[in-house]
Amino acid sequence: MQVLLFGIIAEKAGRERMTITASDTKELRARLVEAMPFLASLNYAVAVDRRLTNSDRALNGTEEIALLPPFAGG
Amino acid sequence: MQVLLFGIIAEKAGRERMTITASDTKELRARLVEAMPFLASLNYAVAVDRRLTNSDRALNGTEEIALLPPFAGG
Amino acid sequence: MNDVKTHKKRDIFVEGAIPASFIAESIAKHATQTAIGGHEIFLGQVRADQIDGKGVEAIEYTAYRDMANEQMAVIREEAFARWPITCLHVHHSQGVIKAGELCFFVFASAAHRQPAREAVAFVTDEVKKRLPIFGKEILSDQTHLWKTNA
Amino acid sequence: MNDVKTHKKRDIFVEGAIPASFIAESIAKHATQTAIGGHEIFLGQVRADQIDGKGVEAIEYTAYRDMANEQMAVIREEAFARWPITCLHVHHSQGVIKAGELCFFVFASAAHRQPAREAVAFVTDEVKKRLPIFGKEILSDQTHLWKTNA
Repeated sequence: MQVLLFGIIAEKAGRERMTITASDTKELRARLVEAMPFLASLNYAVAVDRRLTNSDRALNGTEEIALLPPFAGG
Repeated sequence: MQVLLFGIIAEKAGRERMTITASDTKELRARLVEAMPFLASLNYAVAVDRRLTNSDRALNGTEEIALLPPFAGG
Repeated sequence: MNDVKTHKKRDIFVEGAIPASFIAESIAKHATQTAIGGHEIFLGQVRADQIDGKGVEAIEYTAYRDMANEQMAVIREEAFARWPITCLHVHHSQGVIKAGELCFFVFASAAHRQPAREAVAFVTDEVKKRLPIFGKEILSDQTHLWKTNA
Repeated sequence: MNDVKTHKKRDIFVEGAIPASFIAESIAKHATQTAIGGHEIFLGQVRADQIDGKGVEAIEYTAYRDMANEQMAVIREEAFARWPITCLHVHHSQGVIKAGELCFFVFASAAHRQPAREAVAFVTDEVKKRLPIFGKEILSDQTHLWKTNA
């Protein structure tokens, strides 16, 4: 599925989107750290379809995933 | 001494200032009600030299007195 | 009370309504003050209240101008003593202000939003309470009523 | 949720700094709404903070725009449900905003000052907390740091 990268994560990854395959958010997080080891030391949230995920959930592959570093608006 | 009238008091008195002689604020209030009987039924404050008077005080005749109906700024 | 701004003699009164362009100019003047992180503004607008079936068309404001400016200077000093604000600007209309027009402008700036917000709330409330300003509400049948903040 | 305004799809993002003239136009548009008695406004201005002896020259804002607008719609509904406000307008900059320029504009209007004041405080705080907006602080030596609201 499509993963959108923002802020310091996009900067460190050198891109703004990537594709990851995972059947749930737990697997997704593991795959993301494999693809981007620097994530292990960063503070970030995962959004699924534009909502923050608080608990693990299944993914069917059509979701829009986003990795969000700390917010800085205002 | 000079007495400044504002708002509804100026309107009812038909003028914006008058002269009253009084040796303290208690006498002043009595003279004002004599001069403007409608004051008896109005809610107003007395300022001496641009400060609200909370208690009776002597007057030497050089003070600037003002009669202030309820405030409506803002 | 080291801040010279709190002592400068100011006249808060402007003749007639406060134009939106005046507010824009006031905001734009702060662009050089790069220690500012937030501005908070309150604007009072004359409301077309219905009173006994008659609409308020305008308010004619008069003031005991010298006392109002002295009271404002005291409120300013209190605000600067209580909050780390960079600037505070207050303007109030005199004369006839029509419904929909602006009659009151309170503007505080600070490094952070909380002091600016609290200072504007304080100053807005205290101006309404302490400044000898009087308002004649002019109704649609050309009668009038005296407004009070109490 | 009878208020159609709370449901209209809106995009809060503007390219570049928010000009003071835009704020004036926004205020002036409310002159026909004579049920309004007070407007409260918060403006965020980019602050030239000193970080390790280097000054912040600008902040480059980026956002997860769709999610930010969805979150904003939720905050709007919460504000309209909690306070009797007439209007609520929110704008945020994208792109490079220099120190001294305005990047954030929150504007609420109501019959009385208290709801407008509280709604602006709430919306300002919640936007900072809930909207996925990211800020790259560009320093005087052209290095940068990532700003966080935490």
